[in-house]
Amino acid sequence: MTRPLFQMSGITKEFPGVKALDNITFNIYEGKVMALLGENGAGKSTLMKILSGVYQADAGELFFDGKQIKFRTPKDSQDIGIAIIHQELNLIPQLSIGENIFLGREPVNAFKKIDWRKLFSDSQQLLKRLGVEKDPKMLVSDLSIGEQQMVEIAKALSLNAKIIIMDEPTDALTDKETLSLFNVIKELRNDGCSIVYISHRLKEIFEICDMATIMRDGKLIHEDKVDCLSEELIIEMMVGRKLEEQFPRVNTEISEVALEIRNLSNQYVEDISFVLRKGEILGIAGLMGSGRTELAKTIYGAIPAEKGEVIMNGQKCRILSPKDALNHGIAYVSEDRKAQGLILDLSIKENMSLSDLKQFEGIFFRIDRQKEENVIGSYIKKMSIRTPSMHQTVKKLSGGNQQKVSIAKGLITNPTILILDEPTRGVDVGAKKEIYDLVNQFKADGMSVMIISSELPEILGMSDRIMVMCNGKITGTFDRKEATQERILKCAVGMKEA
Amino acid sequence: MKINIEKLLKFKSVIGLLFFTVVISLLSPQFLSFSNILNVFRQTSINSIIAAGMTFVILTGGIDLSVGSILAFAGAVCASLIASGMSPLIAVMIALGIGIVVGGLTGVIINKGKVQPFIATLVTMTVLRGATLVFTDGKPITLGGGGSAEKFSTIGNGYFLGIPIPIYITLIVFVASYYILRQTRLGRYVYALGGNEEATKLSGISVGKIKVIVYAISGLFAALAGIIITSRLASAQPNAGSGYELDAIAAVVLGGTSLSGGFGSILGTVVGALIIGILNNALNILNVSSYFQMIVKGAVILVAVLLDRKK
Amino acid sequence: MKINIEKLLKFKSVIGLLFFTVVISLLSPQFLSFSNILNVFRQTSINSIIAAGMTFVILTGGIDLSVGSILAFAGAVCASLIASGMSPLIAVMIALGIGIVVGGLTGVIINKGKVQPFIATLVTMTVLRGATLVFTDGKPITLGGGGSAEKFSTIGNGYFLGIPIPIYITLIVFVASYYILRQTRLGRYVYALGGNEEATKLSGISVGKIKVIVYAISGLFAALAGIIITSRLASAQPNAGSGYELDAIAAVVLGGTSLSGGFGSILGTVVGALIIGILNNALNILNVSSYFQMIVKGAVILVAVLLDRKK
Amino acid sequence: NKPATETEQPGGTKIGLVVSTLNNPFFVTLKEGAEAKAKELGAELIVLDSQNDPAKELANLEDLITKKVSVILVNPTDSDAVGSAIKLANDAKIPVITLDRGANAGEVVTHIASDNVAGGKMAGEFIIEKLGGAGKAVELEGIAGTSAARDRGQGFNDAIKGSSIEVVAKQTADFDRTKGLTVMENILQAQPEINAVFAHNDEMALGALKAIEASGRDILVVGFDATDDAVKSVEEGKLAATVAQQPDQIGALGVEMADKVLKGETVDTFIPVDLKLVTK
Ligand SMILES: Nc1ncnc2c1ncn2[C@@H]1O[C@H](COP(=O)(O)OP(=O)(O)OP(=O)(O)O)[C@@H](O)[C@H]1O
Ligand SMILES: Nc1ncnc2c1ncn2[C@@H]1O[C@H](COP(=O)(O)OP(=O)(O)OP(=O)(O)O)[C@@H](O)[C@H]1O
Ligand SMILES: O[C@@H]1[C@H](O)[C@H](O)CO[C@H]1O
Ligand SMILES: [Mg+2]
Ligand SMILES: [Mg+2]
Repeated sequence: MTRPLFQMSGITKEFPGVKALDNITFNIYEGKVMALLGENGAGKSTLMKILSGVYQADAGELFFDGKQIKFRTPKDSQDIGIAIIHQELNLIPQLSIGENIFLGREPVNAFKKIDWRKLFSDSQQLLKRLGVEKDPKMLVSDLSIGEQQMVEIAKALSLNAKIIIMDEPTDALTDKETLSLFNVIKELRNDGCSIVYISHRLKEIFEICDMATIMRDGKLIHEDKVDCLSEELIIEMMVGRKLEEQFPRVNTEISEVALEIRNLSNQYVEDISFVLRKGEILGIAGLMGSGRTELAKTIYGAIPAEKGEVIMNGQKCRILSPKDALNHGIAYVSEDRKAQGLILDLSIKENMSLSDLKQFEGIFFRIDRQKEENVIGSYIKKMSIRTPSMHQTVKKLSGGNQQKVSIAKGLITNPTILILDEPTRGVDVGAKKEIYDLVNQFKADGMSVMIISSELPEILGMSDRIMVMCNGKITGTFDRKEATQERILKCAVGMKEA
Repeated sequence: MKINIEKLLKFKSVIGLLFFTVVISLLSPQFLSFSNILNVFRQTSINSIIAAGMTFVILTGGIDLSVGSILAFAGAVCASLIASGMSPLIAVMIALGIGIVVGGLTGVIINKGKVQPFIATLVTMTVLRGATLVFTDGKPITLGGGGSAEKFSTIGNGYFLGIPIPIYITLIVFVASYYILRQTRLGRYVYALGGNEEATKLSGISVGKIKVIVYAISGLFAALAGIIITSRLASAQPNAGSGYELDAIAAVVLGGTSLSGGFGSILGTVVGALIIGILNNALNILNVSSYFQMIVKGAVILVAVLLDRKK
Repeated sequence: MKINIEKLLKFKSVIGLLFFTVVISLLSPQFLSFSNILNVFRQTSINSIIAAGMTFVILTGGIDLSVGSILAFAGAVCASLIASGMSPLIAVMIALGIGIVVGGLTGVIINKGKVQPFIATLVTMTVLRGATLVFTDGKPITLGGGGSAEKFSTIGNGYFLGIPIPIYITLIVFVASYYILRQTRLGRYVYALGGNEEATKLSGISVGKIKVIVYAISGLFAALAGIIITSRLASAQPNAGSGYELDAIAAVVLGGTSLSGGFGSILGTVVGALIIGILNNALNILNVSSYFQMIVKGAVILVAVLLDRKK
Repeated sequence: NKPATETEQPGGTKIGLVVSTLNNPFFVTLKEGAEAKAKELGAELIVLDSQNDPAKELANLEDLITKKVSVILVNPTDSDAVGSAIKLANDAKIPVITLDRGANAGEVVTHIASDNVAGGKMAGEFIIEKLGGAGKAVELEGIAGTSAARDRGQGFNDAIKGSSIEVVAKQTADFDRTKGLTVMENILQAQPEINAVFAHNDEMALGALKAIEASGRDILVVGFDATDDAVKSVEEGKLAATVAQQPDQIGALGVEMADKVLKGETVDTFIPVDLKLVTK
């Protein structure tokens, strides 16, 4: 093998109470796509933050083209041609797409005036290359998460970097965008660009990566050509043991109707009607921007409905706020954990119990700390959340672990209807299975679940029935047995099916 | 390990406070006398009480400029009721009620009107100051002798077991605030709201109600401070409390609470208020000339906050 | 569709302003006289200029309490230099330089010291007020007649083509601010910093530098306002500008800029400052009694902001 | 085309009164004196508050000029700063009368005031007399940088210069009663021996008195302004004395002189209003 273009060697990084990286060596080869794999909290993002100058390592060295270098700020790393797409979105919501893409590198004329025409036309081109049809003058705050992610990717591309780090770029993307991203990655590789690719979707690794580095608990486990690896092998190295079947379906008695939606409409969704039965998992598929999140939020009372009814146990419910929804036993877990799901500066405990603190209230309005900690402790264990303690601020958790906290926060309310919006975003294979098990458990207890997901295998693997949306309307509903990837996709682009 | 560093960081401002106390007491022997310590605590009680309410507001990411005006208005109403022969207890209750209602209304404007807290409380501040001036006709309402005036005077001037009553009141305010913020649901919601309003809403919490409550608490405490001042002076001043909002906010922020909300503590506010109170006392005791007082005060606050900054 | 609504929303405050202007001019014929319009604009210039600088600071998510003290200090230095025989041009340059340096230093404290802007500018406000009192010995510095005093007087009192000079200065300040905020990189970084500091940093932008610059701009404009006041009064008052920070912040926030940063515009600030200025003028012209002025003022501000609120 | 809404007062007199601040009982009394007189003479009085800000004062005068009042009475925030505003009125040919504080520039028809320096001196002399020429005194200063604080302080310090009275503490309490209380409390802690306090106004004096009463010490307190509260306190034997400036008189005389000026009568350029030391 050739000498690596960039090498990180003997990297160690410790946070209070956590040794995130322990003597890691990581190589980036010219013109190759490098997969970096590991469970949630293995230290992937931390390693990449050191590579991009956000953190400094406690020990270890960086070599670029054989020469040792040091990064003190993100700018240092940018200057030698490293671009990074962080796992967590880092956009300025109040600025436009174009302004975000070129932030810090705006083209200016002789009078220091920003050349808006160039800025927006260059942005337009980048978006086009990624197959995104959005006006670059649009504000980022008006984009869905997936669209924001595409802006991040465009931003990284605009740097014309030699090395591009992508920390779970497809985590919020549907198949369509993922496909355009992969085409771009292939182009970049052909141009001699090196890419570090982090993902928990192992199928993707085999599709575009050349090399893979596997980490566990902050330690290097293995580096190899992807061709010499298999999914099972990778999982085994990541998790440290074998894993059984990915989507362990349980068949439950699907009985009476738990929730019925009739003719629900507002500015985002149109005339939505469906039923959800006890013990059923209803998967909702669709492309980005199809209105799935809006539908969920409308049912949950977070977006006002203009027309329509929500019927539970045969009775019409007035749901005007999330509070009403929770009182009726409907819980919603947001797709955007950072902005809408969690309060980053609060602890795991405070986040998890927030939606249902009342159950812990004792005399004199006092929160029964013992009771609270017992329940939280059991969820941390049940969901294997990796943290030194339940008092850790959520901000300091790895992305996947944050996602688990967000889901636990919904589960703790003991809902009868659980709406999960992209529940496994950023979650590793092992933990995914834990989440699926939990959902199945939930279902087995006679509860109902709606899963909104952009990962078709997940939808197909978990759901009893599948509903497809396009442009705010339902364009198809399938029973599990009749659903196929092709049929779903057809409906997703708007072709009706009987 | 981690806990130790964090704890130390937390107490740095306390260390600064102690250090500062030692320096002053070396410069002036009277400073650490028992009577002066009580004096400082009593003087600090007004700002401390207001700052306690302000802590609730700031933790939600808001701000309350109306405290000084509420203080004056509540004081004026209380004094005029007592002067007109009402029982002090009822007068005090009414004054406290005014604080709650005015604060709560401001909260409603912020919530329903979607008005930025700065503007909403600026409006309350301006309108209520005008109302106080109209009500008092710009002149102090002074309490004569009389039994009920005497009784009322106890609030600000009385002692219990050798310790001034205002100190007990302050203590109760802080213990209650600590309890609410640390041990109850409301407290959690206050922090959550300041941390991420959107996520708090989606957690099924009625954010509007929390907003109304925190401004009502701030109004209540401001009215309480107004009652104490009025009782101490046996007179309600129409321009009482002007500029007090700055002192209260300074105490909260000096205590490490972030103006953007979600982060901070009521204990920090105690320390912040004490730093300001001790500073004022020390500058008087050391007879620093009034022009230089400002320079010294600014410098000391800067040092205190630099000592306390997060890495 | 969407754009139209947004544009309308944006101009609601302007509509409010117009409506309000029509009402007043019906109540009082003098109000819309040419001389009174110039009068209002000239009166508003001080607050407008300070508010322009404040807009930069608030857009980054900061706040600047020190503007009033910088105004006083710069005015005092300028007056004393001119009184001692220096050419007005150089004196003005020095005063403006002081504004930049003091503001910039405050920015450095905020950046390097990681001190919350509220506290850092509170310190500058206090220290500089003290320094002004020490410098002037608490007395106004008054300019006699003399050629250079006359020349200096033109800044505040002169006319060009029948329009007062301060109005031109204000116009230049706003055009420059608009250009910087809308058309240059610095402007984008100001918004970016206020929108998401972390993301701005990760984009390789030196956030510290931006902070220093915005406080320096605010200091510069405050000093400019100080020069105009000093010129208008032919005298520098040690107490000048106290409380001006509140008016400036109010103008910015009334103009729709969010105190948490990242969102707002300099045009809004113009409207905000005009609302306040016209209000003060109208209340005087309509002979509203001064206590009721406060009540009316508060009420009108509330209405203006309710008209302007986002859905 | 002049709209019909323009209300001309029967007497045709519209008098503007610009007061430095109405957040202080002293000036409230001054204003009330003026209002009473205006009512008596059937003149319209427009009262504006400068909130102690010379720039606001300038704006107030400009607004009065716009409103075309016949005479302007101004109680300046500062004698120097008011000059430009007075010049504007001079340009507009509107006569100006100053109240309580003078103007160092511009043309003024008359100045009605009592002398703050003299008042400070009066207070100093009273204290010398009461203490028998020797003792320890505390000076509570007004808002730093205001002319009232400067002048009263100057008069007081001039008076005690020759005596054996020593000023052991000199601190500002911003003309405010609450601050008078706390600052005095602190000074009491620091100074074991105090015989007299001179406060630059009654508000501070009354605050200081509260602190002294609570400490149980016996200290002579002298204030300034003779507000209702202060006079009552003197009558009760609590406050030793207060220097009366008769603000209601100042206000009333202002309106009276304005009326005279409008009638074309000549008035003296300085109309002193007697200072009185109010004691029991
Ligand atoms: N700022 C921080 N402070 C404290 N601990 C941290 C901090 N950042 C990361 N950690 C901890 O370091 C470990 C590694 O985190 P990292 O984010 O690198 O994981 P990851 O491999 O990217 O996981 P994921 O797949 O979930 O994104 C985790 O245990 C995490 O909690
Ligand atoms: N506040 C807003 N203003 C304008 N447009 C918005 C706003 N919020 C969302 N949208 C647009 O509405 C569309 C629907 O977004 P939504 O998040 O519901 O899609 P989704 O089906 O859940 O897809 P995703 O998989 O991206 O979550 C998107 O195109 C988005 O750009
Ligand atoms: O005479 C007045 C009053 O004493 C007031 O308290 C301060 O300003 C002075 O001019
Ligand atoms: Mg990660
Ligand atoms: Mg979605």
